[in-house]
Amino acid sequence: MSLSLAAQINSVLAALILLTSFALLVQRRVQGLLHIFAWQGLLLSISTAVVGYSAGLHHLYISALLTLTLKVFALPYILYVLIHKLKIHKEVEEVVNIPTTMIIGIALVIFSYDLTSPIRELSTLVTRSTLAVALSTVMLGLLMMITRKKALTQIVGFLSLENGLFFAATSATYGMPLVVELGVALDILIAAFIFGIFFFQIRTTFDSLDLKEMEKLKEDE
Amino acid sequence: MALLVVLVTSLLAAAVLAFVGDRKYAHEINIIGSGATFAASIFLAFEVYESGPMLAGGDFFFVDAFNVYLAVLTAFVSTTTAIFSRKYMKFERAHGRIGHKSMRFYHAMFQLFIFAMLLALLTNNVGVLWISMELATLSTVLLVSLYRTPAAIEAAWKYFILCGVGIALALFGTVLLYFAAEKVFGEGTQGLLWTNLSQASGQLEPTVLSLAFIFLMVGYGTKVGLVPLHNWLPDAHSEGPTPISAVLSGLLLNVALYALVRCKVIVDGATHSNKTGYIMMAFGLLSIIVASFSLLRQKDIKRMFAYSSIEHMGIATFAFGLGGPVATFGALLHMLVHSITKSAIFFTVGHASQMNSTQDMSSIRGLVKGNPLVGWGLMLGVVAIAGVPPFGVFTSEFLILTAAMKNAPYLAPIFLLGIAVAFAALFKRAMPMVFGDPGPSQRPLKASHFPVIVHLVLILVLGLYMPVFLNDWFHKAVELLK
Amino acid sequence: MIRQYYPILIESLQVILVLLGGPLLVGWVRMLKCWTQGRRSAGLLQPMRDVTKLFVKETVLAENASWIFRSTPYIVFGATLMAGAIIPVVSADLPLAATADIIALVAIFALARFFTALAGLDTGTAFGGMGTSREMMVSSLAEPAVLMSVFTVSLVSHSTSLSHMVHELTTVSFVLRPSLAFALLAFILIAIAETGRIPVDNPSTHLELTMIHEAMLLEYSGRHLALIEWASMMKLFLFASLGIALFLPWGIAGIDDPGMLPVALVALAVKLALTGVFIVLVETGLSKMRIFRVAEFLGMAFLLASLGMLSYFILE
Amino acid sequence: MPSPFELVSASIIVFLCISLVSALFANRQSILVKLSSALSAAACLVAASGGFLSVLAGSTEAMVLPIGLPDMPFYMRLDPLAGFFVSIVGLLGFFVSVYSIGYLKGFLGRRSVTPLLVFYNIFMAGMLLVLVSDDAYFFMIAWELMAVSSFFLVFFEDEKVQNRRAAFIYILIAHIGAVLILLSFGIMAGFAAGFESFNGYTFSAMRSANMPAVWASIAFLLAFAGFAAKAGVIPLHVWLPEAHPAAPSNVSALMSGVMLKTAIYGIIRVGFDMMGTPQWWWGGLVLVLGLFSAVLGILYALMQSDIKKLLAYSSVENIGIILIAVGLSMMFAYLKLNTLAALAMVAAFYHMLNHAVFKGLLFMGAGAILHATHERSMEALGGLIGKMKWTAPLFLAGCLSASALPPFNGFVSEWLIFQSFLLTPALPGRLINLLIPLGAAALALTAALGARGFVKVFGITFLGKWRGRQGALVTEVDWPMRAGMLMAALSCLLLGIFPNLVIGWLDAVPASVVGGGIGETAKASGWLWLTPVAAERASYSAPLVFFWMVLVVGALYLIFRARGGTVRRAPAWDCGFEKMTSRMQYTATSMSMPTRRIFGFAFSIKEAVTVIGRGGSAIFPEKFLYRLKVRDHIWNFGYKPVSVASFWLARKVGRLQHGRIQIYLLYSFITLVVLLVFA
Repeated sequence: MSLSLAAQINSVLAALILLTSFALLVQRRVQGLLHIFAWQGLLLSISTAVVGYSAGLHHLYISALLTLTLKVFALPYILYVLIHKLKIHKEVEEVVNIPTTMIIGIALVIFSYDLTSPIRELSTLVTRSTLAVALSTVMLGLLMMITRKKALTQIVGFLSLENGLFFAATSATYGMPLVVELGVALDILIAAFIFGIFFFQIRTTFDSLDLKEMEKLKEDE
Repeated sequence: MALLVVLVTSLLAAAVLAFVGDRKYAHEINIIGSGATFAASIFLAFEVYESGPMLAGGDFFFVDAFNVYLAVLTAFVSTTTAIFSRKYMKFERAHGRIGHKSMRFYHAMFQLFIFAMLLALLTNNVGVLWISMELATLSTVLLVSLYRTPAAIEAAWKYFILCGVGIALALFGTVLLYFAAEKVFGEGTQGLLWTNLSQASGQLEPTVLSLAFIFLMVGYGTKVGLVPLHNWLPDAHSEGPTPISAVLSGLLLNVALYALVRCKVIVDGATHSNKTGYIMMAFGLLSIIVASFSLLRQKDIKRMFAYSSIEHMGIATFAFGLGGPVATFGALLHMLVHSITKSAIFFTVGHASQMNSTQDMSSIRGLVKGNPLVGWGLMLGVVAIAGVPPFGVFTSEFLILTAAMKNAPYLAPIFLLGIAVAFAALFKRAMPMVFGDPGPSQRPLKASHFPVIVHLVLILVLGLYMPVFLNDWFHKAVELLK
Repeated sequence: MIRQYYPILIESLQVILVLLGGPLLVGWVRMLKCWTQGRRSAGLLQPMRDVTKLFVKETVLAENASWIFRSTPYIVFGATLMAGAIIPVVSADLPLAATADIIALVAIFALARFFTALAGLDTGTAFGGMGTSREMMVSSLAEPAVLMSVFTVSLVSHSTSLSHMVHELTTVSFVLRPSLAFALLAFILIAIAETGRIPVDNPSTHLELTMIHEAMLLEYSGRHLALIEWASMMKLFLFASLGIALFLPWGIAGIDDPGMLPVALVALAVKLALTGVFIVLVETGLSKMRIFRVAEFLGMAFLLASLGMLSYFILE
Repeated sequence: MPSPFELVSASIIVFLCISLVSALFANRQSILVKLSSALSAAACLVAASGGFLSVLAGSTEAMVLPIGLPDMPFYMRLDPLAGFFVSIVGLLGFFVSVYSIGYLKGFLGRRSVTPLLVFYNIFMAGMLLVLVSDDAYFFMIAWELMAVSSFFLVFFEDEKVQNRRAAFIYILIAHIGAVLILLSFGIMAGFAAGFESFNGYTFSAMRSANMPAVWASIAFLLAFAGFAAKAGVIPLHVWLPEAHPAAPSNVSALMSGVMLKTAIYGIIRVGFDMMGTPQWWWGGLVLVLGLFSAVLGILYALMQSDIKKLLAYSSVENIGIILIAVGLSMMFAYLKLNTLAALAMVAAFYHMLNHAVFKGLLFMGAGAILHATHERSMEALGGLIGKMKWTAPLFLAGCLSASALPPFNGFVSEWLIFQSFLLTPALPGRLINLLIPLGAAALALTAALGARGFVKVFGITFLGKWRGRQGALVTEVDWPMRAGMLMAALSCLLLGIFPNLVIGWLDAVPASVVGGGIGETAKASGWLWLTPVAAERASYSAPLVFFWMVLVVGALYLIFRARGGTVRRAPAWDCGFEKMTSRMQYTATSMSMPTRRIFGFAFSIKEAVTVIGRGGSAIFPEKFLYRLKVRDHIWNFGYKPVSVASFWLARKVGRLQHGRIQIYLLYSFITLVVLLVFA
C-alpha cells in the first residue's frame, strides 16, 4: 500500500466520519443514535489502524484496539443497557429544528476548513487534510449537545466530540504518545461509569432524563 | 524521593480509605494521609529550594519554583480541609444528610482528587497534565452530587458536562501543541514535555500555537471559571459538601490556571507577541465585572463565595495577562492568598450553615453571638477576601492594581468598578449574618477551630511579612514566565 | 508729657464718647422723629434718663433662668464697649485699635449676639425662642454681608486694620470707586438690620408677633435690661461711626496728628446728626417688612456687597 | 532623652499591645475598661509629646522596618508635617482616652466592651501609622487598618440595623477611596521606577519621580478623590452623618476630630510633598470643593435635630474650611508666593488643631448627654444646664469655638483664612480671580451660619425646660468624663488666647512643605499681637480681647455687687401668657424653620401635617402630627442612581446564569468561535 493510497483511504474514512456526525445530528431515535455512534467509533478505529500501518507506528494499533473496544462495543453497550433499564424509547427532541441544525452544521464545516487550512500547508503528514474533518466533528458534537434536550443525547454528543478529538490526534499527529492515549482512554472509561451512575440518579430524582427538569439552579430575576 | 512520596501517599490514602469505608477512624486516616502528603511536599520544597528546578522520574516530573509552591499549597489546604471535614462531615452524618456508602466514597474521592491535582502540578508532560485535570474533574463530579438532592444532581450534571466539554477542547489544544512540537522533537513523549517545549518554543510554528492556545484557553478557562465559561462554578460550589467547595475553590481553580499559564509560556515563546496576554486580560476583566455584579444579588451563602472565587480568578488571570515582573508576582501571590482565604471562608460558611440549618443568607443571623469564632472568622475572612489590608489578598491586589495603572491605565477603572461592587456585595451580606441578634433557630455547634485560625493567621502574616524563600520562588517563577 | 500719655488720653476720650454718644444719638433720632411726626419730643437726654432709671429698679429673674441669662448683659455690654474702644471714631491713632481688625470686630459683635440669642432661649418661653430663631436668621445673613462690604474697603486700602484703613483712605487722594459705592449701599442696608431699625425690626414695638430683637429681651428687667439697652444704643452709634470711618473718613484725625482732634469732633457731630436725619427719613418713609421679606432684603445687601467686591476685581 | 520618632514608635507599640491584652483578658471587664483606657491615655501623651518635639525641632527621622515584603520593607519617617498630625492625634486621643474611662463604664453589664477596646487601640495605632509610614504599601496598610478598625467601632452596638447600615456605607466609601489612592500611588510608582522592580513604592522614590504634567494631574486627582472620600468632602460625605452618630461617642470624637485630618494629611503629603509644586488649578479645585463642603455642610447641619448628626455635618463644614485654606496655599505655592502659601497653610493647620480640640470636646459633650439621658435627639432634651453643671459650660466653650467667636480658638484660624483671602494677589485666569471674593463671601456665610447652628445646639439642649419624659433621672457625669472635657475646653481657650505661641511652634511645618514661614512676622510686634504679615495689614490681640472681657464683665459685676442690687425670682413673664408648658418652647425643628424657608432649594424636604380629630373628623382637631423629613439632594441624585443602576446591572448579569445547560454550552461554543475568528 503506497502512502497516497493510505491517504486516500484515510480521506474516505474522514468523509464517512463527517457523515456519521451529520447523521447523529439528524437522527431522532435513541437507538438509532447509538448505532450511528458505534459506526463512527468503528470508522475511527479503522482509520487509526490504517494510519498506524502506513506510518509504521505500532502503538497506534493499541490505540485502534482501545477505540474499538471502548467506542464500538463498551460504550454503546453501556448506553444500550441503560436505555433498556431506564426505558427510554421516546423520540429525541431538539431545541432547534433539523434543517436549521443542518445549515449551521455545514457552516461549521466550512469554518473548520477555513481555520485549519493555514496549518495544512505546514504539515508534511499524509493525513494532514483530515484535521478539518476532526475539527468539524468536534464542532458538530458541541452543536449536538447544544441542540438536544435529553441527558442521554447530550452524552452521545459529548462522546462524538471526543471521537473528533481522537481523530485529530491520530490524523494530524499520528497519535499522541502512548501514555497519553492510555490516560485519555482511562478517563473516558471513568466518565462512562460516571454518567451511568448519573442516569440512575437523575432518573430516580427527576423521574425523567429530560434536561428541562434540571434548570432550577439559576439567578432569579 | 519526596516527590514520589507526595504522589503515592495520596493515592495510597485513597485506596486505604476506599477499603476502610465509613469506619470511625476514617476521618483520622484522611487527615493523616493529607498530613503526610503535606509533610512530604515540604521536603520536596526544601529540595527544590536547595538545588533549584529538578527533573525526576526520567523526564516525567518537573519541579520548579512555579509549581512547588502550588504543590505545597495544595497539600496544605487539603490537610486543613481534612481536619475541618472531620467535624463537619460527622455533623452531616449525624443529621442524616449523607449515608453510609457516601462516606466511603467521599473519603476515597477526596484523596483521589488531591492526587489528581498534585499530579497535574508536578508532571512535566502536557498530555498528562490534561489527563490529571480530567481526573480531578471526574473525581469531584460525584462528590458534588453527594447529597442526592435534585439541586445537587443538577449541579453535578452541569459541572460534568460543561467541564467535560471544556476539557475536551483543551485536549484538542494539546493535540495541536503536539502537532507543532512533533516537527521539532519527532515522534514520542519528548514532544509533550514542558521543559522541551518551553526551551524550544522559538522553533515552534506560531500559527499552530496561537490556534492551540485558543482551545487551551477555552478548555482550561472553563475549569478556572472564567466568564462566560463559568456557569458550572456557582452551582457546583453551592450544592456540594462544604469541604469540597473549599478545595474546588481553593485548589482546583488554581491548578487549572496553572495549566493555562504553563501553556501560555510556550505559546508566547513561539508567537513573540502578547496576544495571549490580551486574551487573558479580556477574560479576566469580564470575569471580574460579571462576578462582582452577580455577587450583589446572591441569596445563597456558598453561591456568593463561589462568585467571589470567579472574581478572584479573574484578577489573577488579568494579572498574568498583564505580564511584567510586578503583575506576575502579584498574580502568583494572588493564587496563594486567595486559596488560603477562600478555603478559610468556606470552613466558616460550612459551620454557619450548619448552625442555622440553611444556606439562605437572610436566615443566618448573629453568628458572633452563637459562636464567636465562626462569626469573627467569617467576618475577617470577608475582610481579607475583599482586599483589605493587612491581609495577604491586599498585597497581591496592591501589586496588580499599581502595575495595571502603569501598563493599562484605561482598564483600571473597570477593575476598580469590579472591586468596589464586589466589596459592597460581600460586606452588605456578611455584616447582618455575623452581627446582630441570632435567630431563634440557631443551634450551638462544635466548630472546627484549628483550620480557620491557621488560615487566618497565615493570611495575616502574608500581608505583613513574606518569608524570603517564598519571595525567591516567586521571583524565579516570574523569571520563568517572562 | 502730653505726647507720652496721648494714647491713653485719646483712648479714654473715645470710650467716654461712645458711652455717652450712644444714648445721645438715640435721643437725637427720637427727637427728630417726634418733630417729623408732629409730636413733642422728650428731649435729647431721655434715653439716658431711661437707662439710669432702669439701673435703680429691682431686677426680676425668671425662675428657671440660668447663669447664661444673668451673665449675658455683662458680656453684651463688655463686647460692645470693646468695639467702642477699637473703631476710630475721632482719631485713627487709637492704641487699642490694633486689638482687633475689622474681621475681629464683626466677630466681637457676633459674640454679643450669640449670648443674647442664648438668653432668649434660656427661660424656655415661646417668644424668647421665636426671637432667637429670627435674630439668628437675620444675623446669619447680615454678618457675611457686612464682612463682604468691609472687605471691599480693605481690598482698596490693603489692610483690615481699622486705623490703617482710615489712615489710608484719608491720605490717598480721592478716587471715585464703584466698588466702594456698592459696599456703602450694602453697608447701609446691613447696618439697618444689625441695629434693628425699620424696615427690618422696630426697636419700639411691643407687638409680640413682629418682634425680633426685643423678643429675646422680654424677660429682662432692672439693671440687666439697662445694660442691654445701653449696649444697643452704643451699637447704633458704633455702626454709624464705623460707616463714617470706612466710607466718609474725611475729618478724622490721622496718625500722629492730635491737633486735628477738635476738628474731628465737630466733623463727627455733624456727620452723626446727618445720619440721624437719614435714619429718621427712612423710618418715617418705610414700614416694617414681613419677616421673610427680611431675608430678601439681606440677600440684596449680600448681593450688593459681593458686587462691590467683584467690581473691585473686574474694574479696578 | 528619646528622640521624637522613638516616642511615637513606642506609643504605637503600646497601642497594639493594649489591643492584644484587651482581647486576651476579655472576662475582666471593669478592670479592663480602666486599665486599658488609662494606658491608652498614657500612650497618647507619649505620641503627642513625640509629635510636639518633632515639630519644635523641625527634625526628620527615618527608619526601615525589617518586615513587609522582602522587596518592599516598611519605610517609616517622621518629619514636621507628620509630627504636627501626630501631636493632634495624641492630644485629642489623650483627652478622649481619659474621658473613655468614665464613658465606657456605661456599657458595663450591658454588653462586652472588649471589641471596642481592641479596635479603639488598633484605630489609634492605625492613625499614627498612617502618619509615619513612608512607602505606598505600608501607607495603604495603615490607612485601611484605620478604616476597618473604625468600621468595627461604628457598629459596636451591632443589633441596631441603622448602625450596620451606617457602618456599611462608611466602609464602602472608605474602601473605594483607598483604592483610588492606591491607583494614584500606582501612577507615581510607575514613573518613579517603572514596574520592572519594586523600588518605586517608597515615597522618597515618588518624590524624585519626574512626571509629565498630565499624569501628575491624574495622580493628584485620584489621590484627592480618595482622600476627599475619607475627609467627607461633599459630595463624598454621605457616610459621615451616618457613621458618626452610630459610633460610641468617644469614637465619634476621635473620628471627627482626628481621623478626618489624616485625609487632609494625605492631600498635603501628595499635593505638596510628593508632587513637588502643585498646579494652580489643583488649588482651585480644592478651594471650590472646600467652599461647597463648608456652605452645604453647615446648611445640612442646621437642619438636624440629632446632636451627633448635627456635629457630624459640622465636621463636613470644618473640613471644607480647612480645604479652602489648603487650596489657597496650593495656588500661592504655584505662584511661588512662599510667605502667603505659608500663611494659608498655617491657617489650615491651625484650624485642624482647633477643630480637633473643639469637635472632640463637642462629641464628648454629646456623649455625656447621651450617657446621662440616653437621648440623642434634641427634641426630647432641654434645661440640662441646671442638672449638668459641669458639662454645660464645657459644652458652651466648644460651641463658642465652633462658632468662631473670640477669644476662643476657632476664631483665630478663621481669621487667618480671611487674611489669606484678602492678601491674594492677581491670579492667572480670570475666573479664578473671581473665585477669591466669592470664596471669602462663602466663608463668611459659613461662619455666620455656624454660629446659628451652635446657638441651636446649646440653646435647645441645655437651656429652656426639659422636653422629654424622665427628666428627674438626669445626673451629671462622673469625673473622668468631666476631666476629659475640661482639658479640651481649656485647650480651646488657650489656643485662642495665645496664637503666637502656637504659630511659632507649627511654623516649622509650612517651612518644610512650602519653604516659607510666618513665624517671624507673626510675632514681630510682640507676643501680645498677632500680625501674620505686617502690623499695617492686619492685627489681632487675643489676650487683650480676653482680658478686656474679663475686666469689663468683672468690673461691672463688682460694681453691682457693691451696690447690692436685689434680684427677685418670679415665673417667666412671656408677655403675660399663662400656663406655659415645656411643649410650648421652640424646638430644634422650629428653630431651623427660617433657614429651611430661605435655603430650601438645597434640600429635599418632605413636610406633612396630620390632623387627628375627635371621632375621626378633622373639624374638631385634638392632635396635630407634624412630620418633617429633610435629606440632602446628593443622596437622591448622586448615590441612589448608582445603587439602582448597580442592581439593574446585576439583574441583567444574573440572566447569564440562565439555568439551561444548552445555553451554557452555547456560551462556550460562541466564545470559541469568536476567539477563533478574531484572534
